[in-house]
Amino acid sequence: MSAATTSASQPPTDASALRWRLERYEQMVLIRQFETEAERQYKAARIGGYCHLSSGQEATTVGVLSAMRESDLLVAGYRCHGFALARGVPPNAVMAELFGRRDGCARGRGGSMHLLDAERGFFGGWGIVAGQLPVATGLALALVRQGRTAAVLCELGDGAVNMGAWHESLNLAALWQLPIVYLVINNAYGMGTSVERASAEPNLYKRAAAFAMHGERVDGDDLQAVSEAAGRLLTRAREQRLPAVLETLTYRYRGHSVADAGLAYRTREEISEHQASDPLIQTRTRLLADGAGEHELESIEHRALEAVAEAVRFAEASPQPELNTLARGVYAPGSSEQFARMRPGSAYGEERLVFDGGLGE
Amino acid sequence: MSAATTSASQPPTDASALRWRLERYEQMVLIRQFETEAERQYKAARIGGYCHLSSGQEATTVGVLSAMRESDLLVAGYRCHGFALARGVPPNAVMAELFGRRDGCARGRGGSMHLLDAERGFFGGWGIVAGQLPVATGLALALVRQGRTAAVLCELGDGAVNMGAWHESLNLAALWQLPIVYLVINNAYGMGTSVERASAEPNLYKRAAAFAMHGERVDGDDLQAVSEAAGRLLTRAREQRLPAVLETLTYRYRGHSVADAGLAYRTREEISEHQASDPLIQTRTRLLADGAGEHELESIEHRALEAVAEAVRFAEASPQPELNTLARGVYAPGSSEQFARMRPGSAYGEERLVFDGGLGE
Amino acid sequence: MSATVDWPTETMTYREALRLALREEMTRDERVFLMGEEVGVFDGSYKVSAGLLAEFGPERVRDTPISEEGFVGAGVGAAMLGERPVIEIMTINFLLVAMDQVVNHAAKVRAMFGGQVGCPLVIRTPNGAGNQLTAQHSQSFDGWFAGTPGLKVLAPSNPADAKGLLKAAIRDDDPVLVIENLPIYKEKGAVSLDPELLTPIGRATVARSGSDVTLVAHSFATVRCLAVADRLSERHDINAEVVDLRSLRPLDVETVAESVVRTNHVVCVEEGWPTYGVTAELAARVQNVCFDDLDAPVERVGLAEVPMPYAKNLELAALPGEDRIEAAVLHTLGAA
Amino acid sequence: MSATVDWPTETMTYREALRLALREEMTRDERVFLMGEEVGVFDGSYKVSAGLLAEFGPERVRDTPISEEGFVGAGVGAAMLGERPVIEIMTINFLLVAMDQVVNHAAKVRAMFGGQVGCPLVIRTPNGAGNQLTAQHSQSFDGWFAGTPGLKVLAPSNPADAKGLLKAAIRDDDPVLVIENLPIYKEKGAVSLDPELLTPIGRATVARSGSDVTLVAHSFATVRCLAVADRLSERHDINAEVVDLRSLRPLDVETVAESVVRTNHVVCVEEGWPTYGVTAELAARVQNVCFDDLDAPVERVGLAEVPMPYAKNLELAALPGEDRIEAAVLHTLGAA
Ligand SMILES: Cc1ncc(C[n+]2csc(CCOP(=O)(O)OP(=O)(O)O)c2C)c(N)n1
Ligand SMILES: Cc1ncc(C[n+]2csc(CCOP(=O)(O)OP(=O)(O)O)c2C)c(N)n1
Ligand SMILES: [Mg+2]
Ligand SMILES: [Mg+2]
Repeated sequence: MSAATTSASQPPTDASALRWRLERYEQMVLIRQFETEAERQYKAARIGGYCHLSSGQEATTVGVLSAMRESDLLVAGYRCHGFALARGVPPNAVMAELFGRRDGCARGRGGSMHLLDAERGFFGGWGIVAGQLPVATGLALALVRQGRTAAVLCELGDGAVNMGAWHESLNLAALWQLPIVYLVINNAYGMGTSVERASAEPNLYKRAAAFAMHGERVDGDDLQAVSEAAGRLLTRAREQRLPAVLETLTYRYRGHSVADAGLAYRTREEISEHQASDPLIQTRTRLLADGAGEHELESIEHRALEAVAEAVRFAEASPQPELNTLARGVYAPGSSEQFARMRPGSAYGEERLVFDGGLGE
Repeated sequence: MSAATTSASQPPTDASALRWRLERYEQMVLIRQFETEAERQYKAARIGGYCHLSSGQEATTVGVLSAMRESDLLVAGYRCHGFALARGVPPNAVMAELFGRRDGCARGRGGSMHLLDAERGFFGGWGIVAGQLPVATGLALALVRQGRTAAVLCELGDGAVNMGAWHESLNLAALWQLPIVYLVINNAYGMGTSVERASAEPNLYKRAAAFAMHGERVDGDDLQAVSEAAGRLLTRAREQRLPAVLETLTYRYRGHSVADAGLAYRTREEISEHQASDPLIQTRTRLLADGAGEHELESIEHRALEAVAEAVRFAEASPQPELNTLARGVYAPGSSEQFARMRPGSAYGEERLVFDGGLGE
Repeated sequence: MSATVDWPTETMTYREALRLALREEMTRDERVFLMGEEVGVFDGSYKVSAGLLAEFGPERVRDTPISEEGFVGAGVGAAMLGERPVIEIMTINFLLVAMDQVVNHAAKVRAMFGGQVGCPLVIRTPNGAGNQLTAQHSQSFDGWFAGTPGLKVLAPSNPADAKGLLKAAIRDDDPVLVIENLPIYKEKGAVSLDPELLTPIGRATVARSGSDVTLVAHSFATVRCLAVADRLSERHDINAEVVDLRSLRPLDVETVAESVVRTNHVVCVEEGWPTYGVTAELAARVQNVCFDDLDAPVERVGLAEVPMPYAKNLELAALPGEDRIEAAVLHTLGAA
Repeated sequence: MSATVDWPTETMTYREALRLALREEMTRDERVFLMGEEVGVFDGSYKVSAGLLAEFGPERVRDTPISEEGFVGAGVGAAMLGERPVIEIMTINFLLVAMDQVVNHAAKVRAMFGGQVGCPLVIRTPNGAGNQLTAQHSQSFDGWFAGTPGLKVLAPSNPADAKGLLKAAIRDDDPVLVIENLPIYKEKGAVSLDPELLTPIGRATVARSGSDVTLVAHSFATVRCLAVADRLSERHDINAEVVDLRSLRPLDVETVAESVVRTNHVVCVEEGWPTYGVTAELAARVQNVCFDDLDAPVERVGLAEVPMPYAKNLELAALPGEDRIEAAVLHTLGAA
């Protein structure tokens, strides 16, 4: 789990700092390249369903992940490619999932919105706005019950803060003192609706006060700032069981999903303004200023491109799931026995499709 | 509509003040006597279902209603006998509803939790915790669409503020600037759960800030204080379309419902402490001090007792709904025609029970 | 839907027919207004309401935050005061977060208070699967709502009924769920421009008449059945009748029975899970009312009983495709 | 449920049997914990968890705020990490506000992520009506959950199965909804004290054997059917067999079919609305698998299709009472 293991919960400040930042830069570039390729593959009809890209949000994704420990748990919404990659899920497994293949990190069952890697502590990849909040809150409760000194990082968008699930989850987390940080990625829009048109209190981090919970906001395009804030809040959560809200201000370059041109509700000017302070460029410029070599950066960028190209090759080579596995994994192993007497009179074709293939095997 | 019509939106401060307060006192006594009688009738098995009494909360109920105009709309939860009475629904119609009779204010269909009187602007009477909030918010939206200068008063309990429906409703009301005041009756418990064990922010009125909405708290046992605050917030809502939260601190004397002894989660001492500052006694004492005569007060109390006794007589005399009306009112008039082709093959007895009696007639 | 003499028909998509219904009713009745996520500035996530914000303004085409429970409930309240809210839920899957307002509030208003207040609310939402939208976004809960007294549930399968049923729903005095369908949005058909032409609620229609077997369906399953019917006549010289339910509540059992009495064989098809689904109710009623007319058991075809997998090949296998419907027909006729 | 030699049985109420199951499983497995409104200090709104807070402490008997969506979802998350949450929902009516977490999260976890993570969650909640609880509090959505792939749904009708099925649910590795019932809580019966005795999931049982007609039911409807069966033998010399489903998903169709093959007549009864309900699925399957064995159509009896009215006389008329069940039996036998 390269990403998570090599990262301390705080960006070191001594000599190793540059190396640490270069590693983060590589993750950011990898995510950007991956998203760009995903869009290309989607348009080539090799990826289907809803496909949400995070281009422009890399500093938030990588900054937060850089502050997580291997023992911490990650939960995200449907815009989750970057989180999976930053958590160390191999690009091959992510791309294979987008292709709906057997070697995908969700065995081809989940697709773009439902990535998961339990070994790496990444618990999805969820598609219902704010639906992941109660689940993530429960993961934090389990950490406490199991006496683990770890925290949950739960990502959500600016639009999700208007769902009732946000209110109920944060109240439970604060009331029960659960080790969880709710990361609100404020990318200015929920589909075509701006934050101001959706939230009566547009300073989203302030809503934490309704639960006597700490909330703060950072520049989501500033890698160091995000990493520092996330580190502080995650440590607080782990060690003092104090939940918090971290709002990061960033911007989504592409449409809501690949199907959305993303121009009906914002101007090209607005987009290019934000691209002027592109987190990748910001980070690159600082790295150069702080002594990183142009060559070094170029080789990093080249490695990222290579990794993405390799991921596409891998995904193409991976076989489709076998048809007789359609119902596998719907229930736990051994469940076929429980369903043995359900066959008669069921809908036509059901036996072959569901029962013969095995439900829990 | 005696109650609502005769009440100004502010308690007058001149000579008529005493008369105004005597009227309010009469409503408070009526509610207390009504609840006491309802419990007696419940134990005599003449009332069934869930029956929630509001004894102890009279100053809040009457104080808020005294500030409402006839054109304002009232929405409440299931603990609604007092609200119906204070709004001017005749005790006869309320008691008949509790008895499940034809002359009940909901035709014997709703019972204790689902009182309603559309003519008087009382829109229920709802049983799902916080479920009435989105509905009340929609009533406020309709007032705006219809260009009416009126507001909605929506009652809820301290336990209801932890439901997602609270969050979504208040955000919509603030975002759309709807004329509504959310009255949070903080009676210290939601069933057996104290406010501190349920809400991470126990100062419930502060939660309005999550929507950049005004919130405040008053002593719910002080008739004048409640009336003043409600009057101010309702005027603000009517004239400036500014929603608000009004939290009133009061106490429930009886169990959560008649079925609950109400002692598993609180002590007898705690109850008697609160009864020491009984809103009825408080109001009575002040009235005497301000020149009301003992005789006058006694005759008021006697009138209330008489009204309740008469309500019981009326309810007993009112006939049960006819069996062939079982399905009436399930759909709008004329719907029988739409359902005409649904009869064949339906469950046994369905025709007689549902179709023959008429669905919408 | 009976054609009219005075008004011409025009070929348009299901999506355009729905939009036309909305425009006509909003023009006719000031009380009608739209509410939902992205219905305005974004022109609707599936573009049904495209252009209506420009035409009617933000008060009548109201964008909402992501708060289904909140704004569905707001629709209930507004309807109780005589407004005619038409709410769009992006897909039926998201009604799960608003279930309480639909089932325990909208459906209860009229009866629970003794018939004193109505709730003329319309909720429009597409069901269905087919574009690898995966487990959380590929469902059809049609039967759950159709099994709720107090609600009316409609499910048009073509542009003409899409317009006629949505208009009937908006004019109806009860809460009506209009189930649209993702794959059909782009389908074209002839639609009458008569602003007064409604498709009657509670009336199924024979979409294709035949004599050998009756296929009963609603929504996209009707489209599948019509294709299968052609296939059956071409490949097997089987003449299938297709009954399009159009309404799930009220359910028009008579039209189904009249057909089965003639064909003696019936296959019920739905886009959702058949176990405890819409086809269960159909089978239950048909066997009861046509007991002596059936030459073979009522057969059902529906979505394989699994959360929808993402992989294209698995999704195709799970869907009630034409092959599975055809096989079911051959099976029931073979068993005759 | 097969009796054991070593362990004695004890007569206790359905409520006590559920409590015993909880106590035994909490003692056996540290991962098991209770969560819900009023389960602790208040001893449970229907007293099922009475005394457990005192015995196991607040970490294992966790009172929650009124936030069903929140704590049901918290149960899903805790279960994903290997805990064994047992959640109490006061009545099934309140599951409407948590529908999204049950149907679109708990039921999806395992399949949607390729079988990598499980969700061993138990949700206990009573269904049913009968105490004038009125429209919003008298419902039974049993079929909705039973129609959701990924969930398992159990519905015990007596104390012995209440204990055996709840224990089986807690030990099961999938999300299980255990539907209890308000009127049955106080019913008494013999319950084995064997802590290892489970009632098998997916197995119906013949609660009363007979030869003339088969009554199929679950939950409280089974209690009604047993009473009607006695009545039928006394008054009409009709020997009715009663099949208690116990599991709605998996559904044991074989046991039902084996009975119908012998009796050739069947009446399916449920406490909820029959249209699009549990009895619809039963009728659909029975007519299919027993087509040649049926001497009369499958009959159904259920709650009148209206939001439950408050008035006692109307509520009694709406419920699937013994008179209506008896009449349905006489009707189906008369039609033989
Ligand atoms: C309950 C629910 N309602 C609606 C949707 C459709 N939907 C998917 S993403 C989205 C916008 C979410 O915006 P935001 O929370 O800001 O996240 P972002 O897409 O910007 O990352 C909507 C409305 C959904 N998935 N779930
Ligand atoms: C969604 C939902 N969950 C649970 C219940 C059961 N219930 C009815 S009243 C109540 C307590 C509400 O307390 P509070 O809001 O403080 O109001 P109070 O009873 O004190 O007036 C509960 C849990 C319900 N009716 N609806
Ligand atoms: Mg956003
Ligand atoms: Mg309270």
